[in-house]
Order: sequence, then C-alpha cells, then structure tokens
Amino acid sequence: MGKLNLAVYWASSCGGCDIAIVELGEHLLELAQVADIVFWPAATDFKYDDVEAMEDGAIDVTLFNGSIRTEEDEHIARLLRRKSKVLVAFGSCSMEGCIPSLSNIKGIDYALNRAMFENPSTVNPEKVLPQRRFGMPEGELILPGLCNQVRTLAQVVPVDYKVPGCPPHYEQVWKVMTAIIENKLPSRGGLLGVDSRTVCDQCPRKREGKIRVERFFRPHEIVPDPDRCLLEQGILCAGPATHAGCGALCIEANMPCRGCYGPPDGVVDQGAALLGAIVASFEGKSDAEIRQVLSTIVDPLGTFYRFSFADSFLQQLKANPEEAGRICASQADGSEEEVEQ
Amino acid sequence: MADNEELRIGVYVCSCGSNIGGVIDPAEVAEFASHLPGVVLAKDYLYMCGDPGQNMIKRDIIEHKLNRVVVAACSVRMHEPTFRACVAEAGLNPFLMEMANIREQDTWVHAHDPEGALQKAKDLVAAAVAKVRYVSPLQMITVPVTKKALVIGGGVAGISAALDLADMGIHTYLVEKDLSIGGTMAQLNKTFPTMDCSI
Amino acid sequence: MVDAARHPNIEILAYSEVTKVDGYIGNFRVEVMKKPRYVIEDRCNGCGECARVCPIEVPNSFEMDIAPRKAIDVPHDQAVPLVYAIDIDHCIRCYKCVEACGKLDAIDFSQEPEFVELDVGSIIVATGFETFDPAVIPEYGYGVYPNVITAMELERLSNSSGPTVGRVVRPSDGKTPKSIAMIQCVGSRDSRFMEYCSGFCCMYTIKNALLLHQTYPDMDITILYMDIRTPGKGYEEFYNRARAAGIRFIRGRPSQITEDPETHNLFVEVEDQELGEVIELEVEMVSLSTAAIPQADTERLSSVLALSRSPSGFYMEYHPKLRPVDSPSDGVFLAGAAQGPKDIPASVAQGSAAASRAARVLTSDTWEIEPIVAKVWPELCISAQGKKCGICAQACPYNAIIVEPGQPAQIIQAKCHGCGGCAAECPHDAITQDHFTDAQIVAQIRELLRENPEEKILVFMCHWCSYGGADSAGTSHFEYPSNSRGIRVMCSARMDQEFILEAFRRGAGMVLVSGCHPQDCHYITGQQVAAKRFSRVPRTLERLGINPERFRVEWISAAEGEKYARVITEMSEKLASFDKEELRAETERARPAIEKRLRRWMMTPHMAPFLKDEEEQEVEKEVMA
Amino acid sequence: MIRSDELDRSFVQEVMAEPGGEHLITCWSCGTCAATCLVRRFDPSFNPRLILHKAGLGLREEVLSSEEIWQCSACDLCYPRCPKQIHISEVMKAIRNIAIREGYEPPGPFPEVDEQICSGCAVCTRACPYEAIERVTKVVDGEERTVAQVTKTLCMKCGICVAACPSGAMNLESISDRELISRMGAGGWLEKPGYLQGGAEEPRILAFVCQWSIHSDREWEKIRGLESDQLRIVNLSCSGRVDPAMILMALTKGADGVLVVGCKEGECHYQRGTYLGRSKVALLEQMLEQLGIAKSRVRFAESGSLDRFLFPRLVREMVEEIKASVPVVA
Repeated sequence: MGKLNLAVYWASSCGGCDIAIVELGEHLLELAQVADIVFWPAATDFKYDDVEAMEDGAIDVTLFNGSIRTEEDEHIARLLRRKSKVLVAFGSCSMEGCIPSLSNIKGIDYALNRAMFENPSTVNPEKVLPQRRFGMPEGELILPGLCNQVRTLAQVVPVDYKVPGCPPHYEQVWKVMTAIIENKLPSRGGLLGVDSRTVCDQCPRKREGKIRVERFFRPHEIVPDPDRCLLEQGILCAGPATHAGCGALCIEANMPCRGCYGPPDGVVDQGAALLGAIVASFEGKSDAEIRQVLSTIVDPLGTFYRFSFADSFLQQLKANPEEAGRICASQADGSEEEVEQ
Repeated sequence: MADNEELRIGVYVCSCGSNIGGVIDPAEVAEFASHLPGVVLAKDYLYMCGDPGQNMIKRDIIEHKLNRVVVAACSVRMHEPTFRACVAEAGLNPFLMEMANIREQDTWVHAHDPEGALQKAKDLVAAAVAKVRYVSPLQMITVPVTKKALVIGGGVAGISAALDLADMGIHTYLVEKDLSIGGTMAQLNKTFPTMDCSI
Repeated sequence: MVDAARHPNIEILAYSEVTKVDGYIGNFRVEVMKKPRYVIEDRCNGCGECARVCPIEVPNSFEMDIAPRKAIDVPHDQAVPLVYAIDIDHCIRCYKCVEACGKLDAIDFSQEPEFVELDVGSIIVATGFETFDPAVIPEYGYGVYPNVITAMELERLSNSSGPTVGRVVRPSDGKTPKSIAMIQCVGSRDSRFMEYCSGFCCMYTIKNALLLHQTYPDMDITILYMDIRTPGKGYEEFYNRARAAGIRFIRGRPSQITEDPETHNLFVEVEDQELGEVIELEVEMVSLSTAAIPQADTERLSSVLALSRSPSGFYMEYHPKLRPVDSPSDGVFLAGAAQGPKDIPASVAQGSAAASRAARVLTSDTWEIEPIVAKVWPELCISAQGKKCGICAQACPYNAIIVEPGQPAQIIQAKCHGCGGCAAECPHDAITQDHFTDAQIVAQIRELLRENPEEKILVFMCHWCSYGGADSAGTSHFEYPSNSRGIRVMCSARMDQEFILEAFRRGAGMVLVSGCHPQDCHYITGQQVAAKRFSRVPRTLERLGINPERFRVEWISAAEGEKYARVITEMSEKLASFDKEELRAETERARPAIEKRLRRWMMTPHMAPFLKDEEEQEVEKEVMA
Repeated sequence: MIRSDELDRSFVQEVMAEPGGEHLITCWSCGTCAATCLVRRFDPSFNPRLILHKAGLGLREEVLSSEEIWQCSACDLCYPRCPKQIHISEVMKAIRNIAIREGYEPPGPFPEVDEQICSGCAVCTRACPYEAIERVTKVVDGEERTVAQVTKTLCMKCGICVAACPSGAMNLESISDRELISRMGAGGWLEKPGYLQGGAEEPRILAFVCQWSIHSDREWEKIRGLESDQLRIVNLSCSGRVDPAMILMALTKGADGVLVVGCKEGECHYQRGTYLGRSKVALLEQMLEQLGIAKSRVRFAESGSLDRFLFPRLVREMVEEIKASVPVVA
C-alpha cells in the first residue's frame, strides 16, 4: 500500500485547529512515515494551482477547518471536495459555525461597521471599507468578497465526517489520524474524535442532584468551589448538552464548559437542549421570580449557541439560504458571478 | 376577719358527677382539707349544687357553727351566686363563702394527668381556705334605679325588646344607626315558615 | 315597626349611634350621637317632593346597592321614621330640594352631629348581624360574574316593594332566568372564614326556592347543600314542601363557578355526594347563601359597653346555657343576632327575654350591687400627713377618689366599680380592696407555693377575661400541663408588683399576669394601668437577679381558651428547660432584696406576719385561737 | 356489605400519626375536592373525598391496595378551597407512605432511562418536581457509572424529565419526542407554508396545550373543534414537557406562531411544570428579540381553573399580533 495523501485547509477561523494538528508533536513524524501532506497552506508551500492540477479524488483525506465566510472559502471548499475522497469538517467552525457564525445574529453590515468603524483600536477617519477590487499600479487587485452569512462546511458541500472542538483536543486529533492511517474510519456521516455521552460523564465534580439555584453568575463574578457541579453553583455550564471528548478540559481549570464539542448524539439543536437543561436547574416559583433569575442570564442567544449558531433552527429562522452565499451588499459590484467562474 | 372569733371552716368538695370525680378522688381532697388549719369539717358530695348538696351545707353551718365555707367545685362564674345564696339562707354572710375552681381549671384540662390534677386541686383548696381566713362579712350596696331603658339596634330583636319594655310602662329609647328601624328583617321578602310579609 | 313608632313609651332615635356609656346597673349615662340628616325631623312630613326633584342617584344599601336612591331620600317607602335625609357625600348642593320643600322649610344644610345624653337603668344590645362578602371566595366569582348574586340581593329582587317590583331578573341582561342554583354555606361552616353554622340560611333558601317556584313554575331550581338544617318548629315540614314542589336538592359543596363569557350563563361544578360523581350544572343565575357575620362596629361598641366577644366575633353571653341573654356587664343584656346568628322567631324570643331580664332591674326601685370596693387605711395615707400624692386618684378610671391635702384619700363608694387599681398603685399600701385584700391574696400565694414552688407557674387572672379564658379552656377541654396555679382578682389593675415579687420570694418557677385585651377591659382603663406597671417588672426582676424570662404578661379574652392553654403550655416548656437548682439559688440570692422592698408590709394591717416564717406560724396560731 | 370488623380503627390512628395525615378525620365529605380535582377528568374512578372517607372508616386494605392513592399529583388546587383546610395531598402522601412500607407500588408505565446514553448529569433530578429521580451508581456494559433512576412511588409521570434531559436519555412512551413530533406534523400540517412565508392567508398557529389547563370536558371538546389548517393543537402532559427544539423546529417550518398554554401560577398540576414551560418560552422570546425576530411568534399563556373559553381568545390574539408584526422573511 502506497502512502496516503493528506490535505489540511484553514478557512475562516482563528487558526487554532491548525495548531491542534501541530500539537501532535512527535506523532507528526509517525504520520510522515505513512502519509504525504499534499496541501497545507499554513505549513507547506503548495498553491491552489497545485491542487487544481490534481486529479479529482487524488487526496485521500482533507481536514478542513474554518467556517465559510468568504467567496474564497467557498471556492476552496468546492475544490477540495472535488479532489478529496474523504472530506472532514475539522473543528467547530467548519462543523457548526462556531464563534464566527455569531456574526450572523446581527448580520454582516453590523459586523463590518463594528470592525471597521466602532472598534476602539481602529483609526479609520475616511470610513474606508474593505474593497473587493482595488486599483494598484500593477493593475486591479481582486480580493475575496465577504458572504452575507457565515456557513458551515456542510452547508456548502457534502461532508463525510465531522470532528468537533474549538479546537479539537490533540489526543482526539491523534485518534482521528490513527483511524485514517489504519483505515478504520467508521461509516460515513458520523463524528470522529469524540467519546460517548456528554461532558458531564467526564466531569469529576460532585453533583448533589436536587439543588436549584436562585440566580446565575458569569464566570468572573464568583470563584466556584472546584469540587462541586458548576451548575449547582449558578455558573452556566454547557456540559450537560455538550458531547464528550475534551475530557472536561475547561472544567478542570475551574471554568464552565462552553459547549464547543457540539450537541450530544441524536440532539439536533444544542442551544435548545442546553436551554431545557438550564431551565430545569433554577428555582422560580412565580413569574416575577422567573424573570429575576432570567435577568441574570446575560445574552442567552450567545450563551446557548456560542458554537452552534450556524447549525441551529434559529439560524434557519433568521437567514434566507438563497442569500447566504451572496457577496454582502457593501462589497457587491455585480461581478461576483465572474469571480465565481 | 372577725376579731377574736374562732375560725370554723367547712370545706365541700364536689364530684360533679364524673366531671371532677372521674379524674380525681374528691374524698382524698376532702381528707386533705380536713387537716388544714381552721377546718373543722370537710366533705365530698356527688353534686354540691343540687338541693341535697346545698341542704347539707346549710345544715352543717347551723349544726357545726361554721363561720366560713369553702366550696371546691366549678367556676365562680358558674355557681358563686348559688353558693352565696345557699350560705346566706343558713344565716352566714355570703362573702364568707369562697370557691375553688377544680373543674374548669383543673379536671377538665388535666384529664391526662390525674396525679397532677389531684395535687392542683389540693393546692387550690388550701389557697381558698387560706383566703377565707381573711375574708370579712360585707353588705351589699344599694343603689337607685333609673326606670328607663336603652335598646341599641332597631331590628326585629330590638323592636321586640322595646315593645315589651314599653308595654310594661318603661320609657324606652330605641337607638338605630341607620335611617330607618327594621334592620335586616325589613329587607326580606316573605319570611318562613309562615310566608307572611316581613314588615 | 309601626307599633314601635306609635308606642307612647318608645322614643326612636334613628340615624344615631351610642358613643359613650358611663355608670353601672340602674344608673347608666349614655351619650348618643345623632348623625345629621340635613332634614329637620319635626318638620318633614314625608311627602317626598324633595326626592322627586333631586337630580343625583346614589346606591341604596337597603336595596343591597342593586338599585339607586336619590341623594335626598328615604331608604324605602315604609321607613320608620318617615323622614328624609341627605347623603351629603353625594349631594351637589343644587338646592332644588329646598325649593321643593317650600313652606315646610324642613331642609337644613347647617346640621351638625348632635350629642344627647340619656339616663337609663338598663341597656339591651340588639345590633344584629351583617352578611359575609362572598367576593373573598374567588372560585365563586361574586363581583366578577354579573349573574352570581347573594341571597340578600335575591330577597330584594323578589320583593314586590323592591327595585324590580318583585320581578327576578339577571343583572347581565335583565331577563328572568330559566334556571337558578342556590349555594349554601358560603362563608359559613368554613374554617377559612366562619367556622360556625349561620343557622337560618337553609330555611331562607328553601323559602326563596318556594317563592320562586310559585312565581315562576317553570324555573329550574337547584339547591346545593352540605346538610339541610331545619331544627325549628314547622321547619322540617316546610322543607318537605320544597321537596314536594320539585325543587332539586343536590348534596355537595360546589368547587367553583365559571362563566360562559358570551351568554353569561354559569357553570357550577359540584360533586353529588350520593352519586360520587361530579355534576356540571349550567344555570342562568346563582344565588349565594352567605354567612351571617358580626356587625362591623361590634368591636367599637364592645369597648364602649365593656362587653366580651366570642371567638366568632359576636357578643358573648354571660353563660351559654344559664344566662343566655345576660352580658358579663350587670344591667346590660343581649338580644337577637348580635349574640350569634338567629332567625326571626329566635330573635323575637330573645328580644322578649332580654326585656324581661332588664325589667327585673327596671321595675325595682333599688338594686343591690357587690360591695367589692376600695378602702383606705387613713393612718398610712401620706396625704393625711400633708404630703402631695394623689397617685390613687390618677389610677381611678371613675373619678371615685378624692384627694385633698391634709386629708386621707377618700373613696366615693357609689362611684367605685372595684377594679382595685388604686390599691395596687398606692406606693404606701394605704389602700386595699374588700374581698381582694392584700392579706387574702398573699395568703393564697403562700398556700399555692408551699410545696415545690420552683415547679409551678403562678397565674394572676382577672375575673372578666383571663379567668373566663381559663374557664373556656376548660369547657373546650384544651389540655395543658397541670403545674399552673391561679389567683383571681377583679382586674389586672389589682395585680400589685408586690404580689409578683412575693411569688418569686416564695420561689415560684414562673409568674404569669393576665388580663383583658385593652379594648375589652371591664374597668375602662384598668388594663392600661396594669400594662404600664407590668412593663417595668422585667427590669426590676433583672436588678434583683431574677431571670426576667420567668415572668410573662398575656392579654387573654374570655373566649380565648385555646390561647390560655397555649400560653401555659409554652411557659411550662420553658420552665422545664430551666435548671431547678439554679432557680432555687436565684430565689435565695434575691430574697433579701425582695424582703427589703416588701418591708412596708410591716406597717400594713395583717401583712407583717407574711414576711417572716416564724411570725407566720404565730399568726396562724393567732387565727386558730 | 362491609362488616364492622372490617373497619380497622387503628388505620385511622396510623394515618393520623403519619406526617401530613393529621387532618384525616376533620373531613366531613363535602365533595369540594372531588369537584375540583382534575385527575377525575381522565379517571372518573379517582375521588379524593372517597379515599379520605374510606380511610376514615378504617377500610385499610381497600385503601392501601387501590391504584387511586397514587394518582394525586399534589397540584393542591383543592387545598385552598377546602372549607376544613385539609391539605388533602398531604393526607394522600401519608396514606401512600404506609402503602410503600407495606410493599405496594403504583401502576406504570414510568419514564425509562437509556443507560447507554445517560451521563448522570443531574439535570433530570433537578427538574423533577417530586424528587422522584435519583442518581445511582451501577454497572452498565461492564463499566461502573452513575445514571438516573426513577423512583416509582414518587413519580407522577409528568414528563418534565423527558423534556429536560439534554441528551435524550429519558423517555416516557406516551409522550415521547417521537410521539409529539408526529402529532405536530400529522397530515403534513407542518410542511404547509406559513403566513410569514407568504403561503397562507392567515397566520398558522401551533398550540401546545397542557392537558390540565383546560378544566372541563365540555371545553376540551370545544377546543378540539377549533383545529384546522390554521390551528394545530398538541396536548401535553404538562407545559413543562414542552421542548424548545420542537417550538423552534415548528417555526422554521410552517408554523407562524407557537402558543404554549399551561396552568395558572400556583395551580400547576405538577407543582413547577408551568414555571418550566414559562421559563423556556421566556428565554425563547429573549433570543428571538436578540435576533430581531418578532417575539410574538412564541407565547406562553396561563389558563386558570376559573378561565372558561379562554383558548380561542389566546389564539385570536396571537394571530393578530403576528399580523401586526413585521414579517421577518420578505
């Protein structure tokens, strides 16, 4: 058997997922013995042209991280899909939208305005917005345009596997790699690099089980008892509605689970599941009391859907799928179709 | 306290059927009382307020020259007038009779604790005997009577009372807080069981 | 009504209230406030011209507020006296009535409340009852659904002199209902509201049902009841008539009434107890047979007349069986529903009974009253020595004590009611009270605490309230621990601080002083005098080194048997928690200081021997001899 | 015929000695509780008055072995109405405690825990109004783990745990997710386009109605009759059973509005279910607002024991509000 062809791509994301692969450390040497990395913009010097030149299906496995924010992201997603036998949505961004997709709540115009004008560290007196076409002495420069919505990889192209995590834990990454190397990938469609059940299953904290809180705290407001269930101390912990796999990493650092491993098996909407769990965990004996408790949940939408908004019912309710992939209004110049070619 | 008079106290412990006797033994109380200073006679009886009981007291006052009487029975609010009248009929000043409440304030509330109830009865009798040593004969105060009546409330009860008094020749004021007398009755349609008009 | 108005010996003071009562049996002085009618009684001839021109309509409480009357009007045509009155809160002062009255000139806007004083020998309280407001039972929807009315409203609706001239109609649409449900025991027999049975509701409901049946033979009438109570002569026969007439009776207490918002019909849900099934009854109207409750001013009048009230709030009789129309105040009698819910025959009978009880006094020339009055030891009174004092006079609620410098205080026997407050207040023990002398009381303290005093609670009770409360605990058989020992005095005002100290000197485990609630005090301000005195006792005890928790003050009415039992139980529990050795030690330590405080007894007649045990023995001998 | 020797006086004492049972014999059988009780609507054989009466007579075996004693959910609707102020559910609890000691068990079915999925996260134990779920440590597939376990003698089968479980490990057959979703979508109702999507003349409303919040059969019939293309009614065991995911799913499909009807504050058949339902909807409202979507598309409404024919008005109001709101999708 010849060596495997592997590709890694980084679309719109923070880069943490690439780091998670680098974190494999010495395992990378083991990997190099059995696989060739044929494309990894962050680590190797291959160009898009090289990929275009490959035969369709030439790549055995592509680990695609990052969300689909720009026309370039979409373009490469389609390209890699064509060239890959197995396309893996790697990390929370490509799997379910993650933090970037929170910008869908207010929309791209709000995001641009915030980033380009309102951001305190930005000085932009001429109110310049990023342009798709830019005239240079050498000729016109065309930059990838921003799409209306942030999408998951699966919302753009068919995806074979998903690896959750923001970023995926390196031990889980190695498990995925091992499965790829040993050709032990399960049947298509499932999650890779996870454990069964939820974060609570891996959480060592003591749960009394009958305690209902009277208010919630944000993590900076109290120092919780490191041995007791955070929810029972009024910290909004997403553990009950989050897939196991990280080994309760944040909780070990006395911080609540924020839900980056996505919904448990069989659960469609992570935020809705978390909402149900949170509601069960506080005491409210009257309308007024309930409102009082709920007022201590700052930004419920961002809290319950921190990682999964792009993959939620609410996203569907908010967005028009037909508009999602269009170049946003402030950059649209009528030539998008041309670029798409 | 009458000066230089020898105290001759009679103590009468009522059984009140089983009301007292069902919890404590009145004879034991009487026996205890008989040893108290000044007591010349202590008896118990089934119903002290009945004629035989009262007659016994009257007879004893005369026969044994009793000059103080203690009746251990029910509340003064119940039978003090009875026993005052009783001793008065035997020639004793009614204020020389004292009662010990061993029913309402003892056996009726301590049925669960007969021992404690007995001790309490003895103490109450001893206290009444102690008090009666210091009582003096008193004369009732006679006051004049204004021969007029006031009826407060002009409903059916008030009107009925006022009419009866008025018919007896007593001038009666009928005070009504509302504009008209008649009260609730006047508001009613026909009344039961005769179905006649209310006004 | 008319008989009363015509009787030469009856003087009706309508629209008037009793505001003050002084005196005693045979000799009451009563202040009555005549509220202004703004119509001169003597001039008004009841023609009604004024009402005809009056432009203002106000709710008529006689019609249960379901119909209006004019701002100048009579409550109803047969009013006695037939004198008009102006509802001044609603009058717009257009003076059309003045014009209409014309030459009679009976209208007088300048009227003010007028106070008259009456001297009477006896008083009969016949203030009646009120009906319970069913709006406090949300599940019955009174005040929410227009077609849920009270039985009193039904009385007015079906009364031919009422606002609809006897035509029974639904408030929602003015139509005669085809069906009606009558619900019994609304507020009565309900421990949330009135524990008692109001007694006459069964009968008036049956009466209303029969009347409706006669007038509207097709009306579907249902009576929902828990028990039908017909314990009067001819009453059960009356009930049989209703059964025979086809009135439907369902045994069961409805759980709720709901309304169809469109038709305003009502759904009454009730479990038919015989069937064990829930029936949902759709009716066009519901009548609630509401409880009879004490008049709103019962409390005010009870303090004016020094009457007590039963737990139900009605006036309390002297004795429920033997003296049912006597009040605890001599010369004051009770009649009718003021004493408890009663139907008309019973009220009439009680009116006659009260009249005859009152006549016992009123037909006599003189009356004998108890000689339990205060008495001064002139040689002990410092006023006689020319010193300024007068504390006794200040304590007397009846102005029965005259203090003149150089003279001993003087008690006016006829004015003295015998509360004993002066005797307790006198700082020189120069006053005592007949039949409740210091020696009589202290002798009782000694006997009651002769054995195991530290195990005992010594209780001082006032004759009218807390002694009655203790009796009432007895009649109700409320059990409590047997270690309390009571001493009765007439009023808490008689409970001298020296008696409390003496009790502790004798080693009493605990001491309770108890009396009437302030508004119930039989001697006007006796309780206040006592309360002020008792408020100082804890500090005194503290200074003497006695734990003030061993002393308690409670105001217990004659009706509060439960409270009496509870207080003794609580005190007994507390006493049990104290270490008895420590109690005895406390007594020993405090004894010299207490004796120092009691040394005045060496001067007071009969009292010296109580201070020293040996001398006690001697006096015993002396008494024996 | 009941013979006097079957009347066990000691049973009365036994019940009264049990905490909560003190008031057993204060009852004089007025029937207010029976007429109030909602359990009777679904099971006419249940009669709290009769249970108390039988217990008061001393019919020990009959009472302890009856299925009825397990049916009182302690909604306490009857308690404030009882003219003798008897806390009937407490008396019932006292009787049940005796029954438990004697080994009696209530009839099922009960919620089942899928131990393969359960993480022992304790969400259900906190959610349960009756403290009827414990976390127990046991061997599952050869591994020791902590999982939820339902205490049958306490469970009232309200389904709150089913809704609360974030990983779908709790299931009660009659009110499972699958069952509810199939009722929501029966006849393709959900797939038809909504008003806001430009596919319907009038807003289409999906109503989740707590079965206890509609207090009479007559009214249920009337409400059922309102079902149409515009209105779909899914009855729930309790408004606390409502699943936020189902609400959101319905909104993304053909429902313009989702109405959740629960019992009035203080009248919830399962004590805290109505608060759970209300809280879920309140949070959804907040999130819709954050998203800039008219929050009138979800609503929680109370229906009290005294509210009659309220439901049509609630639907009408919702329809009007949705029409007045700016459509989100052009």
